[in-house]
Amino acid sequence: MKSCCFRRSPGADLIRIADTAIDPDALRRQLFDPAAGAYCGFEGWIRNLNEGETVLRLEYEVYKPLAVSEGEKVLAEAAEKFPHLHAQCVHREGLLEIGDCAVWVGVSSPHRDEAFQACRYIIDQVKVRLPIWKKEFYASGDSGWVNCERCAQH
Amino acid sequence: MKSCCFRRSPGADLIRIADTAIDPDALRRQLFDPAAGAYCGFEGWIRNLNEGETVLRLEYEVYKPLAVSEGEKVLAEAAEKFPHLHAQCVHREGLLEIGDCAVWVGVSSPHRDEAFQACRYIIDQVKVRLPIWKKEFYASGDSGWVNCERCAQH
Amino acid sequence: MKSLTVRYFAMFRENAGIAEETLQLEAETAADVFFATRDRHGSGEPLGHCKVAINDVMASWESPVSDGDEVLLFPPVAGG
Amino acid sequence: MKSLTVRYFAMFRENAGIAEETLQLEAETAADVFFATRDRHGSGEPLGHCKVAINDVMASWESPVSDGDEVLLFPPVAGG
Repeated sequence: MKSCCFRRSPGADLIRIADTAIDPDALRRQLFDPAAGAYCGFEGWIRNLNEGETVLRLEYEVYKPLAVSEGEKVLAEAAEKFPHLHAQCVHREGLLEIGDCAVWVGVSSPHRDEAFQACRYIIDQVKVRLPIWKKEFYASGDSGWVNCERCAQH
Repeated sequence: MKSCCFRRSPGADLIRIADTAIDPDALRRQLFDPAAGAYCGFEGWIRNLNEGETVLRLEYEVYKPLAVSEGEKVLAEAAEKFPHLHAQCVHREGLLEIGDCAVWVGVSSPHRDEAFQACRYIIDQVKVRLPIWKKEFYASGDSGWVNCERCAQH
Repeated sequence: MKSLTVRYFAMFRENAGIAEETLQLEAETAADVFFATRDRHGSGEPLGHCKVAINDVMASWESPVSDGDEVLLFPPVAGG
Repeated sequence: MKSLTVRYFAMFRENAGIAEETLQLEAETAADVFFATRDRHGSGEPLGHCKVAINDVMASWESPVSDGDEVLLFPPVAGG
């Protein structure tokens, strides 16, 4: 277990569930630190196609109490594995349209390797561990819950 | 060699040398595509410390003709290796202050793996191949050209 | 017999037609609750693709359940 | 003897005190140009850490140079 050699502001590592639009630009500014030489950001966007079906919109259901506590665990694990300065994650709930940002992860660190690795770790874990479900509404009029086998690589 | 299965707008993959501030939010919007489910962005920020010396500001010298042609090669290689929808890179030249964004790379793709990998490939190659040099100005009054042995991991 | 409150989420809630119910069950573990309520949440999903929490703490399918516990049944998650 | 225009960048330009000069050199390859001008660009950097371009095209140190070529000598790069 590596210890983190950088000062970390209390509450700087944060997971949040949002019912309004994510603003990546405002969020990345919160990660600014004069000691940071690298920033890596990831965004999950709602796309118009999944498994060959045309998607019109999407609804996220989130069980907040556990989504937040599990997200906090993920951020803490990332800080152990890839020491960085700051990391945050915001996930949407409710109805989203094509092109909307469903999830944002940002990491700042002195060097780029930790920024990339921590960001990747966080999004990978968030997708498979947080109690969040999405229901897709298709052009055909059908709708369906996406399961993790189908979305694992997205 | 994998072929890219996604339509690519002409000129969508672009390298640019900028003498004014980089606007990551405006740039990421240019990569939007309804078929994109993932976006990965990297930013290099000027930090206040390098090899133990306090840095006050930094000057980038860029040999534009070859920085652009070599950058175009890097973006083309990334598209071969990690098929994605859109990628762009902007690098600053001239004087920068602590916290300024020196380089930005953004990649959008259907799935996140290609977005992360293409983004990482582009920044790694940009740092070691483009004819760009940086001179650091220290609190001590000294200044010095940073060489790639010292900055390789940043 | 134990009195257990079972909460269904997403697909499970839609299949069950209710968000939660209190049941009297012969159940030792969270897995027992999953199988005892399978007809209600109507899932063909294998246990290994689903998750469970007990009293708002993530648990494993082998976790024991006690009288009065609230058991949360999560279908396959799909964040991001 | 070949007439070659040599351009210095960054640290090399500062060391040489000039951005470019035209020299008459006995040089077969780009590496020959690097070593022939080493006193002028004053670099202790090993060849392998530096780069070269000929007539605005990235080249290798083994690339041949011809009379009239413009040879660009790049000290270690440090983008990003």
